[in-house]
Amino acid sequence: MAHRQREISISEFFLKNRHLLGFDTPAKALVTAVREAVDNALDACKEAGILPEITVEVSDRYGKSKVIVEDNGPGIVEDQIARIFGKLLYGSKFHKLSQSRGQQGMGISAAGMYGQLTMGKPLHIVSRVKGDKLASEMYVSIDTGKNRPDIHKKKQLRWDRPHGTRVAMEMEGHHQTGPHSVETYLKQTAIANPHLAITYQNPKGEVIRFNRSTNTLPKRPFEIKPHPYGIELGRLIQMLNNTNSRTLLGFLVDEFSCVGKKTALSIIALARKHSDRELSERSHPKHIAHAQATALHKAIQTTRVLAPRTDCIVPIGEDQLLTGLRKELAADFFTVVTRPPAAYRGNPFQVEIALAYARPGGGDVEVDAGGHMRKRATRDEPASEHLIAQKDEPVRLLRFANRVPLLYQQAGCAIAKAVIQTNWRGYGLHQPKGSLPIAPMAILVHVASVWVPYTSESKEAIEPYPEILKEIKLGLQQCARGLAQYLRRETHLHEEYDRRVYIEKYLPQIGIALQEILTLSDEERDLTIKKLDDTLHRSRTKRGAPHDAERFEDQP
Amino acid sequence: MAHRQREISISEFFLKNRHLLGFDTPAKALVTAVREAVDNALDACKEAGILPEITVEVSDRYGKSKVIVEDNGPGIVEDQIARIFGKLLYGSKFHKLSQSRGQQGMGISAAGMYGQLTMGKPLHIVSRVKGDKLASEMYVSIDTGKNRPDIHKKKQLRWDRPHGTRVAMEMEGHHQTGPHSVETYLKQTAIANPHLAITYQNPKGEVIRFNRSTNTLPKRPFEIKPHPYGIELGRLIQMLNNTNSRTLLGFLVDEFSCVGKKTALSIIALARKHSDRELSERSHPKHIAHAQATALHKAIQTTRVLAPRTDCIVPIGEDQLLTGLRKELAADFFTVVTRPPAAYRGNPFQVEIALAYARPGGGDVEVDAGGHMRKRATRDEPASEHLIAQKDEPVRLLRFANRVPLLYQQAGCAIAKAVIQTNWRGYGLHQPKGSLPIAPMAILVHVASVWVPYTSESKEAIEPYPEILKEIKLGLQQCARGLAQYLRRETHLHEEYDRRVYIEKYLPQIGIALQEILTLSDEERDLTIKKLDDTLHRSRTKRGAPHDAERFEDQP
Amino acid sequence: MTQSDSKTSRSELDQKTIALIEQIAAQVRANIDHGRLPEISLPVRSLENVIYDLAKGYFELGGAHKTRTLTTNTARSFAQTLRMMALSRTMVEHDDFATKREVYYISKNWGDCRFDEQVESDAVMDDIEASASVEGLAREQLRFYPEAHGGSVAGRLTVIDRNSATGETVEIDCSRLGSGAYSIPRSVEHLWFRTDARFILAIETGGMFQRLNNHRFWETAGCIIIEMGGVPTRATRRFIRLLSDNEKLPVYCFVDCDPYGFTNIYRTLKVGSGNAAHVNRFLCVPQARFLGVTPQDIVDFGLRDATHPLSATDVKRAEDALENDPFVKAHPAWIAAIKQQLSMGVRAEQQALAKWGLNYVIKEYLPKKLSNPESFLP
Amino acid sequence: MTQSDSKTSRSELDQKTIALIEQIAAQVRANIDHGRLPEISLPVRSLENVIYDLAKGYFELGGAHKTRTLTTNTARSFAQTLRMMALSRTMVEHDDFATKREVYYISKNWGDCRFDEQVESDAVMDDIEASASVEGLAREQLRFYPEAHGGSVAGRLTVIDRNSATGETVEIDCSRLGSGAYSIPRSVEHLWFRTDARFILAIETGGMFQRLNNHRFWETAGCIIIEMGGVPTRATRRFIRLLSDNEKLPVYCFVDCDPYGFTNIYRTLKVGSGNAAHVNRFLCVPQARFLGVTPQDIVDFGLRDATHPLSATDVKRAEDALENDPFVKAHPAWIAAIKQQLSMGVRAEQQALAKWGLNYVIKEYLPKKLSNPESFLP
Repeated sequence: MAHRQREISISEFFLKNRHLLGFDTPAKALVTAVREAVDNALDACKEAGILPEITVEVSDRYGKSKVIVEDNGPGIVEDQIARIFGKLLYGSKFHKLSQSRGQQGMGISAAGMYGQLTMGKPLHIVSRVKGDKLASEMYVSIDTGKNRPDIHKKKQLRWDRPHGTRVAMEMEGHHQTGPHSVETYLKQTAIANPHLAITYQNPKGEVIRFNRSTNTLPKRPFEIKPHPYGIELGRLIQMLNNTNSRTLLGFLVDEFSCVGKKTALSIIALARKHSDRELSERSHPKHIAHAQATALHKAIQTTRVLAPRTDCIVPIGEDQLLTGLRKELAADFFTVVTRPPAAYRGNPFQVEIALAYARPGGGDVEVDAGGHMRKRATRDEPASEHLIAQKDEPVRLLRFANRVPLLYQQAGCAIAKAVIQTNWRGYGLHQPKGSLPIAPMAILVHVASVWVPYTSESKEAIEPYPEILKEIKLGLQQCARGLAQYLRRETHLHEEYDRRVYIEKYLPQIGIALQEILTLSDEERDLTIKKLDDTLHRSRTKRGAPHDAERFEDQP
Repeated sequence: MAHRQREISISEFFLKNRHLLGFDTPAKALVTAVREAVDNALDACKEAGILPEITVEVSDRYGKSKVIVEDNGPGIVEDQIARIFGKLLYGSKFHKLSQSRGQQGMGISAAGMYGQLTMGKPLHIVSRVKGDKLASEMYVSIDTGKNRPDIHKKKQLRWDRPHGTRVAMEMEGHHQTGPHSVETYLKQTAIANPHLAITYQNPKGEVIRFNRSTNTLPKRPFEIKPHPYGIELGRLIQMLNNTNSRTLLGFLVDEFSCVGKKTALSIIALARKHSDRELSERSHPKHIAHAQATALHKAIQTTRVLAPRTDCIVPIGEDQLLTGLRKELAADFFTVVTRPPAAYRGNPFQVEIALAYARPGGGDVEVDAGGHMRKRATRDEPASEHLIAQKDEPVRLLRFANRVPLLYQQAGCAIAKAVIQTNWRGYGLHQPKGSLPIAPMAILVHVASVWVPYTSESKEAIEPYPEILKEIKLGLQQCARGLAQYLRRETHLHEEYDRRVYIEKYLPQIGIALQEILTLSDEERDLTIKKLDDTLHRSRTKRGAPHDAERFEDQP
Repeated sequence: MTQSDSKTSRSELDQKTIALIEQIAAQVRANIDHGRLPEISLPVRSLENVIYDLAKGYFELGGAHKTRTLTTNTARSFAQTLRMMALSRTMVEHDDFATKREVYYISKNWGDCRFDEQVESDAVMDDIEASASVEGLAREQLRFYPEAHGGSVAGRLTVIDRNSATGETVEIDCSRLGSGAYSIPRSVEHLWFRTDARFILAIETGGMFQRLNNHRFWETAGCIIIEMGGVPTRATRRFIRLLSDNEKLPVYCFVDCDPYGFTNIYRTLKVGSGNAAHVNRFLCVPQARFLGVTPQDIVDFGLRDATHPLSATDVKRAEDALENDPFVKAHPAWIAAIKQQLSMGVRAEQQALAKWGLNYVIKEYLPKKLSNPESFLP
Repeated sequence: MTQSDSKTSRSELDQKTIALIEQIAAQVRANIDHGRLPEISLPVRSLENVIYDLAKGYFELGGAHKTRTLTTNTARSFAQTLRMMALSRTMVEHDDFATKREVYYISKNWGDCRFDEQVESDAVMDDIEASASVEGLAREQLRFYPEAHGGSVAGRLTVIDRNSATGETVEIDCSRLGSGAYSIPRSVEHLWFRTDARFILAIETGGMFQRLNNHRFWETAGCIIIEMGGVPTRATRRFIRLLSDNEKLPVYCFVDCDPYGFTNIYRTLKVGSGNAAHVNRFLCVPQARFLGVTPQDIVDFGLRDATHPLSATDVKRAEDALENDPFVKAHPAWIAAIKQQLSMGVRAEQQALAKWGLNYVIKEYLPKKLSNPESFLP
């Protein structure tokens, strides 16, 4: 049997397992392809500090779809084009710890591979680097047996854009509307990226424009070293073997973030206690034996180290998020929170939560200066049909990872789990056991991280690591407290309003009874009732007036 | 930015994404590791035609686990050992279409990589090839940066086994009991592999033995070519480019299964009609242009081709499955069906279904020759606690792919979906909307295929392709019909029993009434009632005697 | 027919009753002796077998019979039917009686065929009654008495009963009972009457009865007032029927103006109910007329602001009556009245008259209505 | 007290009633005029404020009052209370009356304070009654009559009523009503009696009453029989109380042998109920004694095989009585009887006696029991 053992190309592997990359069905494949191209465009603009302006064009003729995505990014130098679009696991983002959309060097090439598989057509790329006179045009496919690009045609041409990239793919696809549509994906992308402008032309030829709500680029995240907390023993040994540092002290300071000289020395001192063999700050990393490495690993976990650096992650920010939400969702109450950064397995991450609650039937109660109340008019049905739940539906989740909307596999996602595990009943919402709460509400959760742990390469859901769950839940609770306050206030106002209307109904009846029993004149009756009304009004405006029914007294 | 683009090693990729391979938590990692090793052992024995005898030993000390799996397989030649255990995507099974447990050349190396990451320890392998005087011993780890094996120690030694392989791994693990335990996994493996004998020593030192129930090896599956139905255009173009055939006719006959000369000629004739360019049986495959390939693709899909060859798949078989189930499950009713083979995307597969129903409280009704009935005594609570549901629980699913039990991710699996989509109410079971049916029952589903489409590399669930769903549902319906018949018969017997007991109560009362009205003597009364009893008994034994209440007649 | 006639015919009826029961039992025994499953044939009591006899003016059982053969499903009721017949026979023999509830309790000593709920024993009793009614035998012949006594009676009526011990005649003057009243017994077959009243006024509510009695309305109006208390009990219906038949008195009904009052209370009194068609021939009062409150009264007496909107049930009941009720369909005046009520969309209680004062009903409403009985609804 | 005394005192009581209502209304108006939220003080009717008075032998209201201040939650019932007081005042003035149901309907003209359910109007009426009872005023003074008339009466009794038109005396001889009976009116305050009976027999079921009446049991036993029909209505209770008080007759109760018979029917008649403690002083009959059926009767009369097992509700009711009922706890004989029943585990209906023949009750059971009234349970 031995002679038949053979190496397997990564492209072959994923070709056979293309559902792993999000190309399960024609409908999903179409959205995935758009998503990969838009992600790449946004990442490229971010790196180059350009305000992104993206055009997306989708056509669909009897299951043969064409996707064109064009950006105003920095462009790609010609000899990189083929490898970026024609080779899996090739990219700039995998080996560094820095927040970015793409990270595995897989997406756009996989989209190309899918097109190639279903339609037999290569990718068509045009790209112009800023300052170059001409643009490069190329047709690229993947040689899956060898996982390397096949260049079909290549030429230089004039292009009216000063810089940018345009990729066109043909594939078996199916355009659909609703919560899993290209349009919903783009709308959510616009919410999470207020600096982005998108022009979208759908298969019917309609053009939809998402404008930017800010001209400020998000801060650029810094690249970082791993944080020592949560690093596994095996990875530590590997790092010791691969480092260029020649002393243990240097290794600890250089290869980790948040480890200064003082911290490193404490770690080494502690490790020495656990270790049966010599260990000092000058030990050569490559000569550290397994038992010593174990001691070192233990020492790291029990030494106090600063929290992860936060400048490696750039959250959307509470103000921007609110602006984006208000722009796209019609709701009565918004609340947003950006949590402080945290870490899982040494990877910093940061969570942002927002709630948008649309009071059913609208109609908040307003109190005027004179103490009179009136109901506000009913709001029109919001246009954001797929983003906010109806009154009796489970809340809608808007999930984002590094500003990228996640549309599929909600059930398995850390975000859904955290929402389900949060006790919303405590905040006044209805929540069936083990389910999402029921409310006319959208919950937006954004997880930003230097390395988002997706549950699969198709990047549709976030693995529910305990640290991530915990942070999301804390953020949800924070927002939920605001919501509960809002709901209580609203309920209180409505009750107060109803009470006032209620009591006034009965005053004339009291008048009639008194008149009958005491044979009053109509004037006497009206005077008495007017007095009673005044008295009631006075007692009502006092806080803590008893709403309560009856007092009991013992009269011996 | 271009200079930072870099190639990513597959090992690095999966090291970072190890949850994709089933190593999310220590508990799951332990079961996954055992599974990968046992799968490898079983596949090796199968290929060599050896009756497998496997020993599994698990120890667990404060989260440091050790797993030892030893088989009586053919052994591995020394220079293959390192690559098999120390390189991802290396194996014998990926490039052929043939039913086997492992298929991606990933599992055991991934287990090793996980051990290495969490404990820093290499794998320890001993293997002896049949006929060799000595065994080879080796310590292997993976160089993840380059995805190649690192051999730490290597020597030849005496070993008391004539042939076989032993692998020992240390890892962060957590041993647990219940439905996701090593023991449950092994028990299910024994059900699906009646020719297998397992000895399992758990962390408490207890030894559990699963005996084989047959000495016959399963038939060896044949390797096949792809079936033309369901082949995608892109793959067809790729095959045209890669073939050694020099004519289109030869290509079609050689590269596909079930395509003879006659079928090939019909395909070509049809394709010629669709194509605007020349196309003949002698066209050279490598010179076929895109448009022609499209025509060819269309022609293939519309030509009548034989169903996939079935000898490439070896089902467990109805008899063997029944034997295995009866051995491990205490139930009152079993039914099993092996469906005929089918294909998805050109890959043949075959589905087997079994139901085991344990009548709650036991107690079937028996009818003796004289027509008298009695209730059978109640059965003891079955020992198979984790394999069969209690009365008010959802049924338990026993999911298998190529005889390998699937323990995790049930919700996303084609098997669970098919069971949920089947209308069990039509067969007399209770089924909440969108859920598994509620019954004291186990449903076993085995999907055998030359290529099982898992939803992830950790091989925990089967992708719900429509063709697979359909086959499972057809099998479930077939079994369910048997179950419904059984349940009806049982219900009928119980009712009949109750009816007999019931009617006999009222005879004395009829006697008393007649006596009072007609002033009968006690003897006359008793005689009349005895006669009535006889008459009733006679009419009861006639089939179709009216149970029905009252006849209505119109008397004008 | 004189009182002594009645005595004779009563003992003949008893013979007939016993013969009927014995004949059914003998048939059952003969079946058994011939090795056949025994059967009892009973009139079908369900609505399909109920006919509205326009000439007689009430609902009657049709000719359909059901055959209760002894099988699993019927064993219990089969045995119960026979045991209850045996009980009836015994009571006829000893001139005793049992109320429906007593029968239910007596069955508790019947071992496995004891009734678990009184509705069960009532149903079996109805079956036997239906059989008897086909032979012209009233329920009282079987000695099954209703649980409920009749309503209260007051007014210009003397009821002639007898002292059951001495046989001596007893006379009860219903105009000399003060604020109290005569309570109708459970069986009224043996009663005779003397009266100078001009009509009988059957009143829906106890409160209205008390009001009319306290104010001795019957004295000035020259009538007999009878409290129905909602849908009248069997004893009340039979009492009114006998009194009206024997003394040739018209019967005027004074009930609420709502579909329930029309189609349940009034219609039950007058033509009986489909559910108990087998006893209607003895119970219903075809000569009854509807005095009020009518929908037109709401207009004529200015009650509009003392009405309540029709409920969905009211509307459904009214529409159902228009569509399916043979009694209503036979009387255009009722069709018009119900349609009028539907178009007005309101109903009025008898109490609505209280809006003009608690005794407006005595001083204005009833005198005005009674001045023109031809206007009463049929 | 003679009849003319009664007439005088009745008009005094009316003055007192009107004064009470006016005083409450005036107080409310005074509150308002002083700019305070008006209040009405009412006796607390809940069980915490009910006391079992061992000496008097019945449940009475304690001294606790609740103050109904006008707030959101009370606005509706506050207005309703006042309007119902106004209604009562008007009726007293015009010597008219309204049943509870009539009051409910009258309220339909009260606009927003109309009652939606009769239970609501009954509760407000109870509040007002409780206030009046504290002043010694019975409910009839307020002119609220119960909806249900009283039970039927037969036997050696002449009821003396008056012709409400002429004021002339009317006598009703309850021994001359044949198989019928005298129906107790809703208000009995004005009745007088003449009798040579030796005791009153209060009977639980209508069926048993009819049996004893048809067989003229009262004639030979020298008694008055009264049908309670389950838990006796207010009119029945007041009638028995007045009759027993005025004629110094013992009252014997003949009810089922089960915890419901003991603690609901008999106990309500004798000591009243905690839920209506405010009217017990007028309604209950402390002189009543329990003739049977007793648990010991089951043994003495061989009824064992005509019994039924105690239901869980029965057992709970019995245990509850032993633990919480002050009446039971004050009487060792009752404690013993209930414990005996619990240990026997069975209950018996009055009808159980029918096992020895339908009329065993008349020929054997009652004569034997009545020969020894000292043995009756207290």
